[in-house]
Amino acid sequence: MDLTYTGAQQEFRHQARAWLAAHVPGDPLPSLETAEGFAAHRAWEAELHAGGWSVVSWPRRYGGRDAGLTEWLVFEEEYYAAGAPARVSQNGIGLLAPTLFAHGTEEQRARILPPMAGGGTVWAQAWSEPEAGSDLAALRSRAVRTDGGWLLHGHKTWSSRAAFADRAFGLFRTDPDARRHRGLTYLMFGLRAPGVTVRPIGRLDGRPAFAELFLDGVLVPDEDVIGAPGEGWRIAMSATGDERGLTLRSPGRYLAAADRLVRLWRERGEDPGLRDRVADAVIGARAYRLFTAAAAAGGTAAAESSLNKLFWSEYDIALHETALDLLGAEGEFADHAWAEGYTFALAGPIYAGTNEIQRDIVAERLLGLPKGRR
Amino acid sequence: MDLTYTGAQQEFRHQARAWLAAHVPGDPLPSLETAEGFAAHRAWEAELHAGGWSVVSWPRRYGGRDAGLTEWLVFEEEYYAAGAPARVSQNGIGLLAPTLFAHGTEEQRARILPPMAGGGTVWAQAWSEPEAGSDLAALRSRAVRTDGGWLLHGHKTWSSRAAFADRAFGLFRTDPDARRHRGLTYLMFGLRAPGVTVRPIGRLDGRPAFAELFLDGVLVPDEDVIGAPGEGWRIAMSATGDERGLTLRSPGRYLAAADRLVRLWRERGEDPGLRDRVADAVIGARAYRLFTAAAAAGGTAAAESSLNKLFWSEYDIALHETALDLLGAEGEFADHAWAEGYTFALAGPIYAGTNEIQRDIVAERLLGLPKGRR
Amino acid sequence: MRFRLTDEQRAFAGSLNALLSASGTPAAARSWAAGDTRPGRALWSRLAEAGVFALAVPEAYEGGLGPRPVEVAVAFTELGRHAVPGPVVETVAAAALLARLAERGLGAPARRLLPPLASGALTATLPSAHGWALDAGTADVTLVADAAAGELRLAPGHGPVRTSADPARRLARPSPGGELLAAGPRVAEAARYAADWAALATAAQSLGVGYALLDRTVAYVGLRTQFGAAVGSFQAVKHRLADTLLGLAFARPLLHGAALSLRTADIAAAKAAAGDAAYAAARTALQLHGAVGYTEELDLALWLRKARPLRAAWGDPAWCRAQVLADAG
Amino acid sequence: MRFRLTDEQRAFAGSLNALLSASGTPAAARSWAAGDTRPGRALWSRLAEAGVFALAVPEAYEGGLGPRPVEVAVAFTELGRHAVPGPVVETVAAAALLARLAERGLGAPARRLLPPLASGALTATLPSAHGWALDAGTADVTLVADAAAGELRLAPGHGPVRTSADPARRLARPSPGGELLAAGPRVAEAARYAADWAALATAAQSLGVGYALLDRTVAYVGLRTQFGAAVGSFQAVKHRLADTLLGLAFARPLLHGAALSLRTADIAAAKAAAGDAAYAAARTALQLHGAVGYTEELDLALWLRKARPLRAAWGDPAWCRAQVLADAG
Repeated sequence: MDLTYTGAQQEFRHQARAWLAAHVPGDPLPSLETAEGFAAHRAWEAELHAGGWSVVSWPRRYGGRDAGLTEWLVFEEEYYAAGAPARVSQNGIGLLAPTLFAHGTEEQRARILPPMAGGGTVWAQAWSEPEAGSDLAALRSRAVRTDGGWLLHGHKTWSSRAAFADRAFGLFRTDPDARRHRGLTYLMFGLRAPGVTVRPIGRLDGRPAFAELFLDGVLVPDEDVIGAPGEGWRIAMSATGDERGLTLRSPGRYLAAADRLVRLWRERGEDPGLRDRVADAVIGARAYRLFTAAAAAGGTAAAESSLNKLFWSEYDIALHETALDLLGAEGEFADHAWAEGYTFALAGPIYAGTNEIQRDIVAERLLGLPKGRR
Repeated sequence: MDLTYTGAQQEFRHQARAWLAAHVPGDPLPSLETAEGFAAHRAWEAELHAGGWSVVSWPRRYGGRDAGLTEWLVFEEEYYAAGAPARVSQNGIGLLAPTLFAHGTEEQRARILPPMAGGGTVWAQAWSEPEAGSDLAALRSRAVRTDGGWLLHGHKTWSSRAAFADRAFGLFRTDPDARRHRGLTYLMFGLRAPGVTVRPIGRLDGRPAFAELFLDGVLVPDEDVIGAPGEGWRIAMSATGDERGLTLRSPGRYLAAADRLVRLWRERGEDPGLRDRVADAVIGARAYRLFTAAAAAGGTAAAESSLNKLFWSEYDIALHETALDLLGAEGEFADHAWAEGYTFALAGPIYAGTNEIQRDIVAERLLGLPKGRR
Repeated sequence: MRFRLTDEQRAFAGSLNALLSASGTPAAARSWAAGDTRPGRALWSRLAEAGVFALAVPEAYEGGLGPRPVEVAVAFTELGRHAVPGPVVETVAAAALLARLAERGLGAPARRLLPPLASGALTATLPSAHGWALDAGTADVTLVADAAAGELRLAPGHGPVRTSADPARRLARPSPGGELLAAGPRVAEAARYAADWAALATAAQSLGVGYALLDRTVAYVGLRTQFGAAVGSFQAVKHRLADTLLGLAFARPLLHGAALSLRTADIAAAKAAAGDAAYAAARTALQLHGAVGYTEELDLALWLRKARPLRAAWGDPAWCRAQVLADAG
Repeated sequence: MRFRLTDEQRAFAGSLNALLSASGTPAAARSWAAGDTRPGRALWSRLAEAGVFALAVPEAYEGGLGPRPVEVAVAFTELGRHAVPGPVVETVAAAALLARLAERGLGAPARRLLPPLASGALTATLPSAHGWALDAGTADVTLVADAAAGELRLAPGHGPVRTSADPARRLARPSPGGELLAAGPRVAEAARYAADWAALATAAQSLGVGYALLDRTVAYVGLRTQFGAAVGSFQAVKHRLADTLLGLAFARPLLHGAALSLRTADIAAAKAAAGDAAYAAARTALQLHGAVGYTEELDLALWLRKARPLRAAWGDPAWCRAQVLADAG
């Protein structure tokens, strides 16, 4: 059992650090939930890609460095420690790409991954529907067979990034007679294709962090179906396993955030009344890093990714609440550096499977408790 | 709306304070969960009764002062502020007596209440059974009709005080054909009567705070049945309503405990890391006093007593945890003044209806949420 | 001792509730956030007619009904329940400040300003300890008490306006200088007294915000179904809502007790409890609404965004608890 | 980097688990609490044979297998899981202290005491910062490091014995004086090093206690029915147990990371997390067992009563967090 890095891994860390030090913008970019900020973040993705740091864990032929999980974790630590911008390509890189690696065709990977890596195509997710939130199997939007493809009809919502993104992926009902999990198909479609209406939705701070999608006969060619028709649920479940796992929230993000919190606490005179909560932020970031390292070394059971998701989502809120409490009455200013992070953190226990569902999963699959009626 | 006391109430407070100052033992009595301590507490009840302070809210003819609820609350504040002993007669005064006032006969009241008030008869409760804890309607112990009375058979457990008490009260199944709530009868019986075996049970600190009762043909004369046979559930529910309400935990107890906690915090150098938790103990005691005062002024709905029980039981544990944290490694000593209080507090969320049940009640009866499967 | 609201006080709460339900209050709050204060000022006039701004104005002044701190607690609970925008707390605190100065012999500013404050003709604000004043950009007058100099002034303007996480709250620092209203050592004491009234009214607002969040969430989970059942029938959901009610139900008597005593420590205890209970209600409301609660589109957002700023305003949790301990034991 | 226990380490944990399961450990703990240490000493010999007390003894000494802090963490998790009584933590810390002094040139006490400590022939204790030493009444040797005087002594006796909330823990203050084992400025540093080992082993015990409580409670609620259903099928029960696992699952890697680095701040972080997680497990276990959990009769009580004392021993939560912050940023 060890926590040491190889010489090559240390060299990789130094390379990443040096590149980031030279390239990370001195001033924070505008929020990526604005048109201006989205464009700036897209440009940053291109710069990152040009440096070879956009998708370090991918094969070289798609723009990556063939880096292992440990290297990826190292890169993420350096990325957040450098104060680098949020990743506008997160939905694509974290959710769609693993699905394509597992279930896509070589043609799809060669066509889709390179522009994803360079920010040329930014992806939105299109999972939820108004009546299917936690209960994803209740989806109603449908894809109807047509010549050489499918026509999409229906209504998706909470589509992250969709206000400004280029394309989206999600599940559609292709067999109207099959119930619940069955008869769903995993598809990709363009957000500016004929028949798509995107209605941005403002989140609590008013920024259009997601959108509703109204789909009226949107054509999806067969080449944009992932896996076999009717296999969507199985494919998506492996993707949502990833969504709850390592790739959604890297430890580097929280190590850097805990460092910022300690600095804030010091700057504000080390209020001893908040000492334990600041220490818990440090302890929690370390715990998350080590939990992740253990998962990386041992392989993660799907239900363990529920523990992971519960941890980071509640940790993130607690950390930001502590920061806002340190700021006192000044903590209410919307333009404060901690305010956007707080708003972002608040969504954590809701999306990617609510924390209520995650606790049910932990209790039933890891502890073996009887399935209740919920 | 006011919080002022009448001149008579203030005079009552001063009388109580003066009597307590003159009579409360200088050294704490031994724990009432020991034979020696039980005897000492019984003697204290007699002294309290001789002074006329044992049951201030009862009618004078049974040993009380006809005091109103406000006076009773005043007395309790003075009682705990004076550091007076725990009340070994609590089960009788708090649970059985209200039942007798509501459902007993005048003969029963005249026979039972005076020795209860003076500590001559100390009462234990005999509600739970091994398979009927939170689910009290699952009781199995039975009373079989005999000439002029009933014969008890069965097995009761978690009978508080029963290791040393004189008599007990509880519910027994008198109609074997009636299911669940129906066919239960409210009875009283002697703990040293033929057919009773008392097996004391040590609680976590080893003290026999409760006992199992094995009942094998114990004779209960008709005069010791409260209300009509078969009416036991209805009668007991009104008593458990009281148990969760004002009379189980008076605010005076927590006001005094919060004061002791603040003194401990000051003595230990006012650790600012525990400042907020000490303040919350002060705030909570005040909140509980005022909530009680509002309930006293407005009448309490039965479901509101669930809020009350949730509050004091969790407050009491939080307060003692804060005290033990203030003591650091010394907090583990079993003979420390805070240790017994902590052990006692730990039972709070379990007995008198678990806090899980109380939350179900609050959600369903106060908030009107749908009854689930639990 | 009769620690319950009188029939008159209950009727007053009920009439404010009815008035605000009928007055398009959420729309007024959204307009206020967008920079259009006209619907909010119209609402202000109706609240003034109902007597809300006269409660801190002594009866000796034209239009005055006060001082009536219990009625302030009752009224501001309703203002919180309906997310009324504007410097409502600050206007009441300004009246308390002026009335206190007058009691101490400095009556001129009170004679000039209390009648129009009571009638609703004038809105007022004043900065709290961190120097920012709510709605300094739109209030008619901004009072600035300089405790060190012993001066009360009418600020001549204000600095840049900043928006709060609650977009209906805009804050600015008053400009220095301006007309001198009063001078002397009593200014500092009157400012502390005004801060107590502000904290009391803010605690009441928090409580109302918490109850609004609870009520809306209970209604939502009763209707929303997932996995074939009402979300409100899941035990974890029920227990979380029960805990939310528990927090609010024990903050409420603290608020009323503080209004009766007007002691700083009692007000601080009420504010700590109400602020925490309302914030917990917001966390619960957001989680149990799920994604739809995370948007600005539901009116729910009006309360969700208000809970945390109110918890910090006019005495944050740490300050409140320090006051409680300074007074305890 | 391969941050997982090796197969050998897992096998070691498994063999200790089997040994302790087969050795009547709960009965030994009850005897120890009642003052009869013989079953506990017999268990001690078996643990020594398995190598537990040799892990902090350097290989250079007869019987030594160490220093192996990761194996200490692994072993003490199992000792906690089985509620092993006696000064197990203190014996390992005493070995660390003596080994450290020897590394710094003061080797005589190590040569004399380390071999019998490793073999299990000798049990040892030493006081923590508050001056009380676990089992000073029954341990074979009590080491007292006086940091100010720079002296390490063998205590000649002890004061009155006090019982902990965990009756298997009895504490006493060592008597002053006694044989001088070592002197010089290195004593203080070695004592700090020993306290780190003690904190690490205590954190591991806590973690094991927490897992034992969780496992027993999961088993109980699967069998116990109320209202016609297994208690473990109620969502509130399931969620509380999920949270208990969450706390333990994130404390475990902190423990292993601290064993690898042996840095004071890392050990403190692990101890804070493991102590809190185990205490939360105890609260959960008690609540979900209900009244039967509140008795001393179920073996559950062995763990319930241990969680809080271990959380406070060798660095209470506040101290641990202060160490973390002193090192952070």
